Parts: sequence; structure tokens; C-alpha cells
Amino acid sequence: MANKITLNMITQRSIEEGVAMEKGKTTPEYFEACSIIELHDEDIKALGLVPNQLVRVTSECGSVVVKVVKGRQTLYPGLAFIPQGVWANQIVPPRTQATGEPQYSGFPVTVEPVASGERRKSALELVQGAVGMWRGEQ
Amino acid sequence: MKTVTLTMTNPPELYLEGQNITPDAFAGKTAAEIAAIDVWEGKLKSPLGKYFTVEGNGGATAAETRIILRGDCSRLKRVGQQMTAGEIVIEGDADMYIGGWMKGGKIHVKGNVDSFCGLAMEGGELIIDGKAGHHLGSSPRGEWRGMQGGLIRVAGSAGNDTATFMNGGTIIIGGDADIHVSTHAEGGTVIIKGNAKGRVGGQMVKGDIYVFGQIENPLPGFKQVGEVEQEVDGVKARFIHYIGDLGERHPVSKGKPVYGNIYTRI
Amino acid sequence: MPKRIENVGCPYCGVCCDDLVVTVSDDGKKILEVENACAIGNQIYHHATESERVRLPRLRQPDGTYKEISYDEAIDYAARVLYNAKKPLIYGFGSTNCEGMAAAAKVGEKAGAILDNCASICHGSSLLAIFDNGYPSCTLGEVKNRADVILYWGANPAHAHPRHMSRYSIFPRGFFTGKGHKSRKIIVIDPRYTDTARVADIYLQVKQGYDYDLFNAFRTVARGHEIPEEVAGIKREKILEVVEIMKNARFGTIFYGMGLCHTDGRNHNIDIAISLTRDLNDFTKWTIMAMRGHYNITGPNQVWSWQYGFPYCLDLSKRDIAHMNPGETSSIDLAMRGEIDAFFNVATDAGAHFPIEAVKELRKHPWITIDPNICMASEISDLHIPVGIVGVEVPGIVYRMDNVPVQYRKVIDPPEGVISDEELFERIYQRLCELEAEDAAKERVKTTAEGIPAED
Amino acid sequence: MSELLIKNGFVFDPLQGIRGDRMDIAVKDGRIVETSALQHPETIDASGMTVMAGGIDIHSHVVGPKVNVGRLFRPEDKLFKSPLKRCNRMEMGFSVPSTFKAGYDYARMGYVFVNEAAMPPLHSPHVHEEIRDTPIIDNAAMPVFGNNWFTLEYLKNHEIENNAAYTAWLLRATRGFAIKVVNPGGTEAWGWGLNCENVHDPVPYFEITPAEIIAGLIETNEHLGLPHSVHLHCNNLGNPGNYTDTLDSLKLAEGYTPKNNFGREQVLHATHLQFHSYGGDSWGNFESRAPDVIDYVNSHDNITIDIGQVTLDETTTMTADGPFEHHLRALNNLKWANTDVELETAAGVVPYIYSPKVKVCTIQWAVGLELALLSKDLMRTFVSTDHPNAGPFIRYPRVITWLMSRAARDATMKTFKWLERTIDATSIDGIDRELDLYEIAQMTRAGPAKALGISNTYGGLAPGMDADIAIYALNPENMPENPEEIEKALSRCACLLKDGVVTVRDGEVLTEPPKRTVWVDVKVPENAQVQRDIYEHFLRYYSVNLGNYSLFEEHLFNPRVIEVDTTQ
Repeated sequence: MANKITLNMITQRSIEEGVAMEKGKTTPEYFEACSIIELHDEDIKALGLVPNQLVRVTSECGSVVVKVVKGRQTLYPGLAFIPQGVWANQIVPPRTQATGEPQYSGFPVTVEPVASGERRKSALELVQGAVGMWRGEQ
Repeated sequence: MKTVTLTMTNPPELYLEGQNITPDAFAGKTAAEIAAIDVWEGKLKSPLGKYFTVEGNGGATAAETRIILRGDCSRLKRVGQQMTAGEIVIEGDADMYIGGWMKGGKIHVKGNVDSFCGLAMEGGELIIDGKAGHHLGSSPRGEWRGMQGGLIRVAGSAGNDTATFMNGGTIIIGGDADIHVSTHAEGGTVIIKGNAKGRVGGQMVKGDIYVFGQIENPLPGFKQVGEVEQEVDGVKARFIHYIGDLGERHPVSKGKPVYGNIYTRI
Repeated sequence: MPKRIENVGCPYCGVCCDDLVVTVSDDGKKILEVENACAIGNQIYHHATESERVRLPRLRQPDGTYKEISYDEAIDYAARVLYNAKKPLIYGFGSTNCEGMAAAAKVGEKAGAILDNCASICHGSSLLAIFDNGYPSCTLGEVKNRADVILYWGANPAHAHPRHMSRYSIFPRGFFTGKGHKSRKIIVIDPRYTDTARVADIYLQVKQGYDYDLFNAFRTVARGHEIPEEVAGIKREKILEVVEIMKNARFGTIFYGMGLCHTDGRNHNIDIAISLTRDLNDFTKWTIMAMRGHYNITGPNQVWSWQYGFPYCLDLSKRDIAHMNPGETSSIDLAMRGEIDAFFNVATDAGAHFPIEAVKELRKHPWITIDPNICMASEISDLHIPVGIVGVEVPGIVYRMDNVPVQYRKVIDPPEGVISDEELFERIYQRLCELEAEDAAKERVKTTAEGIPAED
Repeated sequence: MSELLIKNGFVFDPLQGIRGDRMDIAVKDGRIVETSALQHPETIDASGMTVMAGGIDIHSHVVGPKVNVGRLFRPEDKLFKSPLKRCNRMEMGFSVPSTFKAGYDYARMGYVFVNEAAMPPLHSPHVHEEIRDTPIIDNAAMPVFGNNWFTLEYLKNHEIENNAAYTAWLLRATRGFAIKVVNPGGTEAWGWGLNCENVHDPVPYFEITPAEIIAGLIETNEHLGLPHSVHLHCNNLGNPGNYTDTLDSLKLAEGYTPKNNFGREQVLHATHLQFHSYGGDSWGNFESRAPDVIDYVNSHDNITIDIGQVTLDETTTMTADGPFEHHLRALNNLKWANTDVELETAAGVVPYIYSPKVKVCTIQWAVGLELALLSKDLMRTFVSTDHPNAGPFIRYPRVITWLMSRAARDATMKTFKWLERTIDATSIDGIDRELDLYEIAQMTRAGPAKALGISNTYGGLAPGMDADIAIYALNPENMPENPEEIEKALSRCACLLKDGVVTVRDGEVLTEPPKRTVWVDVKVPENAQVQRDIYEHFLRYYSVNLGNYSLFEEHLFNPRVIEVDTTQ
């Protein structure tokens, strides 16, 4: 059991994200669809986690708290997935390698269980918080 | 040779486009005339003198004109674009397109440069003491006639997409190269003194690549054919010789197919 | 009597289903039922009339709250931001019609702006590859009528394009494919065993980030050369088997997605896929197609290509000549390098879909959002201007993922007073002209750059 | 009430047989009128200048999906090649200009009407969107029929009436102008990566030959009495030895006579004939067979042609001849775009460099000029570059200069690397003919207008016609010694009136009068079978619903309808 592992992260669309996004990015559906990380069983085990626990995922440019779920669309060990959306974009490296496209897929992250008391933040809190506009739940 | 010294005293808020900062544009002009030459910051066109102090007059011709750039030029693009002769020295960092479409003369950057430098170069020399960004000596978007000639020498490392669609000339990278070297190349030589990450010579038709270090992840389309001893950039060494990209078309010359070559140092 | 409207085009994904049937309430104000749409498309229609819509532009106040203002005030504000910026960026357009895009281009040209669309962070890689290597493609009906081998590579239509497989690729019975699914071989290549992979005859689990190497192996094998025992996590025998199937197809199509566009090498993954498609045409018929995301993200690529010759990342700041170079004139690079000083988010949500670092950089400057919905971008803007929803409240032409134009209808009126993207941009354009004239009258005409001379 | 009098110009109007007479042309409210009808006209002094009707381009690829592929995938066609903005909108591109540049450039050359050479029916909304954004010039667009499944099925069974009903339906659905045929059968075969290499090579599955398609469409066209004839791009384009296939195609028109109310006298327009007039059996012994082909045309007056002149530029080839573009890709290894369109057609796009250093290219150059210079009827022989295939349309003034001046031809030939071989493989060096301005007016106005069936409105200067008038700074009594001066004068007209509005002055665009979309609306008897076939095909094979296929009225820009009623 490790308290931190390094994985290769990809972020792509999921249908749950698609449906929820059209409903609205401030809805609970969007929150549940996107604030998750899918991992392979072996990696969940390596971290000593059980599904639905929260983890902190950290990349070269940021960090986010998300909930662990077992890979719905099967991953191989070492590969991790966060659905496209606000949570994924907290850690997507903006480097484009002079193509215009950020590194949405294929970047190293570390995954570790959260410290006690840490929670998943809402989409609005993350985005408004990042630009200094978060005024707390209204 | 006459020297014009530009010192960045009033740096732009955004970025400055200096395609007119060339010996060709400065030749035959006085310092005052040079200060009146156009540069662009976004949609604002201004005289060069708004950002730089200008000392010295241009020579009679481009070949007799040397330009020295001082101050923080890290937000200055397109210096030496399409220059045909003369010399430019940038005493620190510079931004994109340095030496783009260069035909002759010499540019010496004492610091680092960003992407697209030496783009579509036809001749002359581009010397960079620091490191280079992506698309070094590469071709402009959509253009299949990439670098035609000249020499690019970078002391440090280079980003990805070095020498895409290269047709001629030489690029020497003192450090490491990121992925994609000489993609689609149909000629020219790239020498990497450090390591190359991968995708070296992908879709390559013709041309030579020398890697002194390791290719971390070689492509399946290259086949080892033997060992050779060669002198490369003044260094005599033995190399393993690969040909490829075997997945790509290759012209036939005198009844034999011509391949791209990768040499890795033993 | 509720009204049934047929042949309605769906404003969700690049599949552009145009067979929706929408039932609208007697008063034409409420959408009662949507037939034929996928789960996501369904949601769009219901959301339009069920949710609380923004009906007036909202301007950020010093205390951080929004205050409603009139369209005239909002248009003046937007025009002034454009007018005063040295290099404004107008980005988005994934979810609007071509008429709106053409009007926005007029504004961009007048304002000396950068004009970019969502392809910049999506299929921009495809466009770069098309610049370098072309695009041997076809319309989706060709696939339906002829294709006997379908290859999905780095694409997951089961999630991103829910009706793609049933309308065009795997399941439909076409003219020469009367047996539907039975007449086709399905290959899926993806690092994940996706819901799409579950319907495949052959699934190759490529090692993430090694697609280029695998394509290279395919091409090498197709030309009769040896390859190593294993490439990109796939055994040689498997590669040989797939190449054999591809060479023996009557008509094949490679559909590829973000798995190629968003990873290391970006455009080169697609570039080499195009090379493979070229190669295969020496044996039989093969085509390739990008799985474009939004229903009209192909639109701005088309409109701006005929207007300027460039599909995205247009630098119009010289006003008399356009320049394009993704990596420099692309939204994320502009943001991260600090190259722009105003941001317009149009018909998309950069707040949610840009990496947060880019959002932070952009937010240092005025940020205006033009979108029907409350989204992350609207919630961090200085100004949010609501517009009608294209395909629901506003008709117009959209371009499907295969570049086929589809004529969209409106099924209900927009909320009272809410205007279309096209009208909004036309009015911003008019206001820009007025501002220019006012300054000209004061003899303070801004200098226009001379650009780069023509070389005939 | 606007009145204009163009005074003292040398007027050339082949439709009226006016050969450079010094006369005045009167304009009132957008129409040409008798000079006596004017009260207080503004005058334009055209003394010492040439006055012609606005130019008519019978075949040019300027709007639509494949043109836009050409724009999109060639950023290098814009790099350092686009002019600075002079007009209302930016002008971008060289070989494939932006819509704005195309409109302005045609206007600057004194052209007012351009017939888009190929419209894939499924993409007609795209074509019409681009037409909207092409300023000044009037546009028509020809939907392609030669590989359309409906057409193939009807003609296989020789159901001319059904084919006519379908043709009428498709013209209306796409707001199209005429029947275009590109590589009949071959483009359908390309759906399987195959081709039809001659007119007797049957189409896979459909079991109909290109010859049957061509003849059936001619019959259909005359059955309907459309303004224009069948507009044919022959099979086997661009290959050595193809002139026999071309002659086989042209012979299919024998026995057909034109039936229409539009003054059209041909039943077949063979387009870009230069690409179809080659001898030899390899690139090694490639040679001109232009004399054989034009001899045939000269002796058969139910055929018109345009030349498709090679201009020796770097350009972008684009055609619905999908297999040809695939073939070209293998010759030059450049980027290749292909778009097969379900049930209808295909298209390919490949950049190409016509270099004076390449023997094949210089022979091609000669072939086009031979066709024009050996033609005995310039009312049936038209200027084109098959823009942008053989070169961009902005080279028309250069093409005309070559036609008007042996010295200009010689100057160009001096730049050829393989001059001797070019002379050996062609008859160009033996031709001294120099065309005059009347003949040029035939080839660029009167002839194409007549062949398109629009010569009651366009292409002439008779009272009642649209006041589309081009004035060039060329004095026919004192033509410039230096041929480059001719090219200059034709590139930038001294004045263009479009619908009576002074649109261009001294080569500069002053204003953008509203342009039109010209289309042909054919009334045919109800045809239940065709209606049912259309319904079935859409239900089963198309990927777009029938209800969304026909162009919505709101996407048709400023229409001018030509009505044909076959039910009378």
C-alpha cells in the first residue's frame, strides 16, 4: 500500500458529463458526473482505497479533490481518467507544444488519499475561486 | 560594416512584431530614419523609436549593416525575418520567428528563443546560445517546402517538431530534442548532440539525422542496416545506421530506393 | 392543439441528427416532447423552456454582483472593449449558426481582433494535419451505403456522439450494406476498453500516447516490411491481422477523436493516420473522418475559410491582412503568453473547458460572455449577453462533422427580447463603425497598419 | 432615376455585330436604353477606350465545398501572397481566393457573371452561403448529375421523362442552373476506388456506360429545353492519349439539335478541353492533339467549348473527378483531399505547380492556345482556366494577351526549359494568328452568354439588357506595342458598370452593388414515380432528411429566376 502513486492521466468526454452539462454546470448532476476519477482496480488497491473515497490529484500545474470510482470503461493499470470538465481542467497542463491544444490527455499526476476534512469543491467555487471571484455559497 | 544599436527602453505591454528589424530594412538609413520604421503591437502600428532607443546609422547595404539588440527583447517577434545579408546580435532572449524565412547573413541570439525560429530558412546562419522552442527550422503551416538551406545551431535543447518538412541545410542541437524530428523530411541534416525523445524521422522520405545520445523510443519503421564511421560537426565517431521511414514512400534513384537515414552514436 | 415539428436538427454534437420531432405546447412557449433524440439532445430542448433563462444582459458591479442592463448598453460596452483593446480575442462558436459566425467575423475584422473557435482546443490538431497532408474523406452517407470496415481510433462515440454508430457507421443498412451490422467489421483502438470497444469485432488496447508508433507500424506492414515483436503494447500478429483486414476492405473509414488530438504529438497522430489512409487507397477505398464535437464546430472552419482562407486562429489585428499560426495565434497560447488584452467568450464555455491556468490569465483582462446559458464563463464575466439558442429558438445553417451543411429550424421563439448571435454581432459592428466615425470626426483616427506587401 | 451616357468609346458587341464602332451607350435605371431615352445623364468619357458588355465566365470553381477545402488546406497559398486591404473586406489567397477577393477581382477585370462549375447537390446550402459572401458578381451554380444514382438508374432504363422530372426537382432543390457532368460514371466508380476510363467502360453495379449517361442527359436537357446545354467534363481527363476518348464523347452529340427558347445553339458544352486533347501513350511521348479535337469542333456547330488554359502558376486543382485527383496525388506526392458525396458525386483537391521547366506543363500551355487559335468559330470557343485547375482566373488578361499577341507567346516560350520539345510536340510555333478585340469579346462575353442561354440579359449592349458594361483603357486603333500593357489594361478595367452602377473606376472597386443568384425553375408534369423514388432514396440511403435537403428560401440570396415551363 502506497500513500501516493504516479499515474498517466487522460481527460475525455463521458455521456454522463454530456447530459449533465446541458442541464447546467451548477447542477448536482454535473457535480456527480465530473468530480470523479476512474482508476484501475490495481491502482485503487495500491492506494489502499475503496471506491467512493476522495483523493487529491496533482499535476505539474495544479491540484484537485475528486472521488474515486472503479473504471467504468476499463483502463489498464497506471492509466487514470477524469471526465472532461471543470475538475479535470484544474490539473490539465495548458502547454500546447506550439499546436494550440493543451495537454488534455497523457500527463503525469500523483494521486493520494485526501487529508481529513478535505472535500470536493463545486464547479463554481473552483472557477470563481481561481480568479478571485468566489463569494461563498449564495 | 556599420552598427545600429537598438536598446529596448519602453517594453511593449503585449508583444512587439519586428519584421522590419533587418539589415535589409536598415541599410542606407540614419538612426533617425530607423527610429521611424514601423513595428506593431497588436493592432497598433508605431515607430520603432517608441520602444527602442536607436544609436548608429545603417550601412550602405544590408551586408554592411550589423544590428545589436539590447534590453529585454523576450517579447519581440520576427527579428531578421526574410533577411538576406548582414548581421543581427540579440544580447538576451528573444521571442518567436527569429530568422524566419531568412535567406542570408547571420543572427546570433545570446539567450533563449521561443517557437518557430528559423522557419522556412533558405540560407544564412542562426546561432542560439540558449535553448530553442518548438518548430525550430520547421516549415510554415501547410507548406511542404520546409527549410531549404543555411545553418541553425542551438547550444541548448530544442522543443518538438524540429525540421518538419526539411529539404536542405543543417540544424545542430547541442542538447536534447523533444518528439518529432525531421517529420516528412525530404533532405537536410539534423544533428542532436544529446538525446532524442522519440518519433525521430517519422514519415521521412530523405535526409539525415545524427543522434549522439539515445533515442528513447525509436519508431518501428526504421531498420538497422549496419555501422559507419563518420565525422559529424568536427567529431569523428562510429554510428549505428538505420534506414526509414519504411512506412513512407521513397524515390528511386539509379534503380535503388533512397531512404532517410538515422545514425546513433555507439 | 400542441404542434408537432418534424425534421428538426439537434444542436448537440457533430452527428447533427436532423430527424428529431419536437412537440410544442399550444401557446408555442413550452417544449412538451422530443422524439428520436439521444439523452443529451433531449436535455437541450427541455432545458430551453424548463430552466430559468437570462433575459437581459448582465453587467458586473463593483461589489461582484450582476446588474441587468439593456441590449443597447451591453452592445456599447462590448464595442468599446473591442475598440480600446490592442489585441482582443473573440473565441468560441461551437454552438451557434454560420450566420452568427459570419457576422462575428465582420466584427473581428473591424476591431482588429483574433478570431478563434473551439477547434483550437479540440480538432485543431486535425486542421493542422489537414494543412500538411490533406484529407481523404467522404460524407457519412457514403459510410452507411458502402463501408464494410469501420475503425474507431481514440474516439468513443458511445459517449460523445451517441447516435453516430446507429445512424452512419456500424448498424445502419445502406445501399451496398443491406445486412447492416452483419456486413461490417468493426475495429476499435483505444487505451480504454470503452463502451464503443464493446461492440467491436477487434479491439486493440494501444498504450496511451503511442498512437503514432502504431500507425507507423501499420504503414510499415502495409508496405511489406518487418516490424518489431510488439509496438505500442500491441503484438505483431494482431497488427498484421488488422492491416490485412484493412487492405481487403471494399470501403473502409477511420473515425478518430480526441484520443489522437489531445495527446503527445497532437497533429502528427492525425497526419500519419491520413498517410495511412492515402496508402490504403493504393489497395482499395479508404476514407478518414474527424469526430467533430459540437453540432456546428465545423461551421466556423468553413465560414472563415471562405472569408479569409483560414479555419481558426485568425489574427486579424493587422486589419488588412489575416495571419494564422496555431501555437502563436491560438487562444490557449495567447492566454498563457499574455498576448491579448480582452476576451470574448461566444457560444461556448471557456470557463469550464479551458485549463484553469488559461482562465486565470484571461481573467486579468475584460471578459465578455455571449451565450444563452448560465455557465462557468458567464459567472466570471464582466458582462454576460444572453442570446437565443440555435436549433431551438434560432434557425440557420450548420455544418455536420463531414462538412455537409444542414439547415436547422427553430421550434419556439426565444424569450421575449432576447436576440440572436447574428443580430447581436451586427449591432456591435454598427456601434464599432459609429465609434470609429466619432473618433474620425475628432481627428483622432487610429493608425491602420500597413501589413505585409503582396508578392505576386 | 439614374442616367448615364458612355460617350465615344470603341464599342464591341458581337451579339449585335458591332465591331469597334465609335458610339455612345446609354444607361437608365440599371438597363441599357436608346440614347434618345436619356434626359440629363451623367457622362463617362470613353474616348480612346474599348467598351464591352461585362464579362461572363462560363466555367469557374469559385464557391462551394471543394473550393473551400482548397482554401482551408492551403494556408501557404496566403503567406506573403495576399494583397493589402483596399475594399470593404480583406482579400486573401492567390490560387484559391476568398469569396470577397473573388468578387472584387472579377469586378476589377470587368466581369459580372460567373457560373460555378460544379455544385454537389447535398452541399447546395454551402454553395449559396458562399454566393452570398461573393460581392458584386452574379452567380449561377451547376449541380452535378453524371454520377447521381437517380440519373444512372433512370438512364440505364432510358426513362428520359423520369430523368427529366428528377432533373427539374434537383434544379429546384439546389437552386441550380444547368446539368453538369463530371467524368460520367467514373466518379461513381471511385466510390470503390475505381474509374471509368473511356465512354464504353461500364459503371460498377449500375451497368450503364458513360456514353449512355452523356447521351441520356443531352436528351433530357433538350426534352426540358433548359437555357444551358449539358456541360461536360469528359472521361479520362489529363492522361496521355485521351483525345480519342474526348472525340468519342463529342460524337455522342451527333444527331441532337438544340430545343430551347433562350437562343442557345449547342447541345453540348465540352469544358476545359485543353485537359482532354492529349496524344502519346506516356508522359515521355506526351503530345498535343488539339488540332484533331478542334477540327472536330469546328465542323460540328452543336458543340461549344472552353479552353482551360494553363497559366504556368502554382495553383490548386479541384474537381468532382475524384479518381483523377487521386491519380494526380501519386504523380506529385502533395497533400490530397477527397470528398465522396453520397448518391451524387465526389471531389478531390491537390496543389499543383505548372512550371515552365517541366515539359508536360509547357505542352499543356500550348494545347490550350492551339484550341483557341485554331478555332474557326470564336462564338463557340471561350476563355477559361478552369479556375483554379489550370491557373487562377486572375490570369485571364494574360491568357487573352497570349491570344492577341504572337510576341507575348514568344516571350513566354523563351522561358521554357524544353522549348524545342514543346515545339515538336505541338503546333503552337506554326500559328501566327493574333485575335482582335472583337474576337475576345466573342470569347469572353457574347459567346458564353449565348451558350448559357442568358444572352437576352447578359453579354451584350442592346437596349433592354442589364447595364453591365466594362470599359478598358485600350485603343483598338492604337494597340500598345508592349503586350504587357494589354494585360494591365484588362486586369484593371477603367470602369465597370454593374446594373448601371459605377462599381470599378481605374481598377479600384468603389462600391458593391447587390449581386444576384441566377437559377432555373423548370415546371414539369406531376410524376408520382419520381416522387416515390425520391422519398424512398432519402428514407433509406441519404444521411440527411428529405425535409431538410432542398434549399430553404431564406438561404437563397437575391434570386433571379429563369422560368422554363415544359407543361405547355
